[in-house]
Amino acid sequence: MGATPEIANIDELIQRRIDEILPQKIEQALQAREASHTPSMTIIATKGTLDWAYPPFILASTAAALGWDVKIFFTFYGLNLLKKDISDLKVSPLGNPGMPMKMPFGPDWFKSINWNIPNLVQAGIPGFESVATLLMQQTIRNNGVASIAELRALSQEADVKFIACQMTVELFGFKHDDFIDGLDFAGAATFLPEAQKADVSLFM
Amino acid sequence: MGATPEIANIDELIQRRIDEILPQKIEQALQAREASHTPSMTIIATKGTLDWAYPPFILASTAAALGWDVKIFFTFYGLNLLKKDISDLKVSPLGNPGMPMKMPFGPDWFKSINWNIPNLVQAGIPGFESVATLLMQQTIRNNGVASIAELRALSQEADVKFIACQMTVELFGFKHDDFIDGLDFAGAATFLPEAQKADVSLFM
Amino acid sequence: MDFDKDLDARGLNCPLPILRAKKALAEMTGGQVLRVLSTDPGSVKDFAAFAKQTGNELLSSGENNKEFEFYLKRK
Amino acid sequence: MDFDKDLDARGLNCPLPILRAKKALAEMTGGQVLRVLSTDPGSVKDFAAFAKQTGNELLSSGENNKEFEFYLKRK
Repeated sequence: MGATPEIANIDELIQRRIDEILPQKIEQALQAREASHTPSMTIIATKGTLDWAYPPFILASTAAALGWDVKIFFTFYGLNLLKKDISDLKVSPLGNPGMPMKMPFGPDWFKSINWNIPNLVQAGIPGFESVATLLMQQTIRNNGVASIAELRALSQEADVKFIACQMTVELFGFKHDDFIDGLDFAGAATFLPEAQKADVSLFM
Repeated sequence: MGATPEIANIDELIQRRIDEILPQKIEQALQAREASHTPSMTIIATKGTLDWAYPPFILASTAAALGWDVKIFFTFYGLNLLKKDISDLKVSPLGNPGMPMKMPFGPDWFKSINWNIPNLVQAGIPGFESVATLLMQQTIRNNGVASIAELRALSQEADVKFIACQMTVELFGFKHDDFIDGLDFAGAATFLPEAQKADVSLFM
Repeated sequence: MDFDKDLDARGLNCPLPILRAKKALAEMTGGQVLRVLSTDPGSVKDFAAFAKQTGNELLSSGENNKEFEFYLKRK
Repeated sequence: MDFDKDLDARGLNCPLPILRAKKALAEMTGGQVLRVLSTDPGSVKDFAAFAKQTGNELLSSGENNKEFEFYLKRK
């Protein structure tokens, strides 16, 4: 039986080569997968004020510029960010849990006021929110910061996908016609599978 | 050509061996990857009040203690958490949608007050927020809970990386000198690739 | 149980016991044992997770009259 | 350095310089060079990250009197 030792030798050789080559091939395959992977992000945008409109649109447009696949699901107050006319978005220091006691924008005299002590003063100033909003808008312009309308348009241009929560549309009594074009109207069941695949998923 | 059947045999042998060895090698490679992987987290910190300052610093410092690689991107009101002097961070119960009707800290008489009904009562007490802030600070101390300044220092000591949003710095008219040392000033384009690689990414 | 370093984290709340333990371990050498005393009931689960993640073995974890005692062996 | 297209992003803040650069590059052909001028101090790190993620090579990144100058080669 001259064949047996020969085949055993060949088999041993095969095994040794496989052991040698495989780990490196597997590593290459994993790296190739990573390299060809398009990064993706899903965002749930829930807030409808001028200040909180920035995070979703800044992150979405920047990610799109980096070549990412981005989807934003607008729900609850976030739906306001999709209205045709968003010139009425306001900063609301009252009821803004993240906002410090002093206004972070506007001229020095405005920033130096300690608005919340007593809070009544702030709540009681007629048109306070209009002033705060105007000052934020001016500060934004003076500092070369994009407007929400601009960032929203840039996001759409860069193929960021906007999904409007149909349930909230009904809840708030909006009509589809109130919103900009290019929206998908869908629900959480549509959003979740997208979030599952995404590299980054954020609730804002 | 007597060699042909032999080559066919060898080919069959190779295939059989690969089928045998491959799944186990892939499993090993994946496990080795996982074992050598350093867990990582990125946080977007957007809020600037005493109560909301806790979540990012507690999670970041703890993750660092577990050996994780952690980066916090401070933007909008969150930038306030990076100021040299954070002794003026305040609790803002008014307009804090997450805060219960009764204060969760302070002495019993204080906790027993049903603050939010009507909300005006709360808003009208002069210095209410100062009292709430002082009591939260005292309660924190009495219960062995770290202060924000302490958690921030511990985070930095444990190599948590702080990135300050340069756009917000300009928008709010801050100077780099207003902030603690050891910060990177950058934007969303710098943050996103970090978030992509991170195991956990949170918006706070 | 013998130990090389003692950490009194009694009266401290999450995440301080873990942070202090990490710091204490960093100043020790491989194989040395750190004892941690804590009163934070959350620390029982937290030190188990800490040991698992960092590779510093949790030799023992016990409770006595609302005080918790942990022995960690430095990696 | 020679360049095929010029983008003046001075006075603009994050994320506008990156967004404009992406748009400008989209209108160019492979191998062409885009020069970007910016005054946003965050753009130094941001353009490095942009180049790394998009594969458009950052040929140079410089500062001169608070103005930043970037040369990007289209992929």
